[in-house]
Amino acid sequence: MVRVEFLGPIQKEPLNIEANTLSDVAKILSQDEELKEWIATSAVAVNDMLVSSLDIPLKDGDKISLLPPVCGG
Amino acid sequence: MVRVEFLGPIQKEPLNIEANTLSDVAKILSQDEELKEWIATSAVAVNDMLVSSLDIPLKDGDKISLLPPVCGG
Amino acid sequence: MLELYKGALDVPVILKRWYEEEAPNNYGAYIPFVGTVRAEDGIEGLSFDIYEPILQSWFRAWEQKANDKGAKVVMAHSIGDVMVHESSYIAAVFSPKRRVALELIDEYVEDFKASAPIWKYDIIDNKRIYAKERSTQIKGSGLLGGIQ
Amino acid sequence: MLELYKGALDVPVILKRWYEEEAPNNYGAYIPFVGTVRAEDGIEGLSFDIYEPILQSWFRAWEQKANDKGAKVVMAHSIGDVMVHESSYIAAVFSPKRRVALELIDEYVEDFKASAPIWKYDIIDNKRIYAKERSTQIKGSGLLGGIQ
Repeated sequence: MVRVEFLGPIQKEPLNIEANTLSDVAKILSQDEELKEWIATSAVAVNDMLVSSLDIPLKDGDKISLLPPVCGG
Repeated sequence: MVRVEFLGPIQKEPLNIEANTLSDVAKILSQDEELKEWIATSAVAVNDMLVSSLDIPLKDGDKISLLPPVCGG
Repeated sequence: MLELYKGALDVPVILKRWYEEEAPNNYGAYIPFVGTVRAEDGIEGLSFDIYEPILQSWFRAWEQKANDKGAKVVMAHSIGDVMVHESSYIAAVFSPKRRVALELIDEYVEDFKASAPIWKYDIIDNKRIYAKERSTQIKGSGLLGGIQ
Repeated sequence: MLELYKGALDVPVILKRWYEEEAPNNYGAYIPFVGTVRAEDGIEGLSFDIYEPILQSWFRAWEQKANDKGAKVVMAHSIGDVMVHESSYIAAVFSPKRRVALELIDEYVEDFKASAPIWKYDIIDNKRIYAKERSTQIKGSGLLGGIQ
């Protein structure tokens, strides 16, 4: 079981899902029509580290965060 | 009669000299051995405007300033 | 030093404290960048969400980068609402050398804009509207959509 | 606004006053550059001579240049002695836009260093020694020596 959190303007409660890799997470999230645009434009962090590959192995309790486009300052 | 002022570290009192152009000023100042290095490294202003040509005509009462290398801040 | 404040920043107080803290440390150049909310497009103000864990690691990487050049970076940012003509952001560089300071403040502010996990909302009629058009995708975005 | 002070600058007070003066003017970015005297080569401090008429015209040209970009420049500088870890120089830019501000502060500070009619002396054993090696010839120097 991993936990998926949606940051900033993505108004969605965290999800707890079964996933062994980020590819699994991608498949599950892509079934949610509302998330389509956010998935296409968001960066992804695993346990608060930004990642750039779908092959990251996940373990029980990992936290996945979606970071939509930013604008600080 | 024009007045020549020496700015910053050039420790020299102002001079009043007869000169019709900056070339005349250059000739007169170059006779002063002490000024040789300052002349080679200083910028020149006529009536507080920096100039880049020796052909500037001078009139009675003009002020010529020598500005040695600068370092503000 | 990364400082987060609820609401607008007290800019003079922060600039003074940072200046005085670093005064004995022999830095020749201190360059703060102060960001202030502009009155435009009829907004009443801006509002900010911050994801602190990733902001902290972004900031630690910049501390290291500055340190490698003998310099130091600091930052203050608002959380929540900041009204027009109030300030929400100060990023500052201290460096022994002028060129290092001028180059670092530029890179530091630009990377902040491109990468720091902060989301901005316009406040209009007391409602928060995500500033989508002014926002930038973090490098690597779209990973889960297979579009990158 | 070009401000000249006898001795060291009161940096927090100046930064605060400038910030508050421009707060209503809808500038999004405020970047001051603060120059502080470093303890090095055994100096007790630095001392400055300024030739004000040409500094004023240099500054007016920069006011015009900033104005053409919708921005504003200000400056404060010390005359006379400034001890180590005290500050002698603040140059600041206000601009609606971040990129304009970051580019302008760099050019403005560099042109100041290359062109402003200010002479620097090291203070060692209470004596003023012209900082010749760190000084820069103003563009067009050597005119009277025919070497340019």
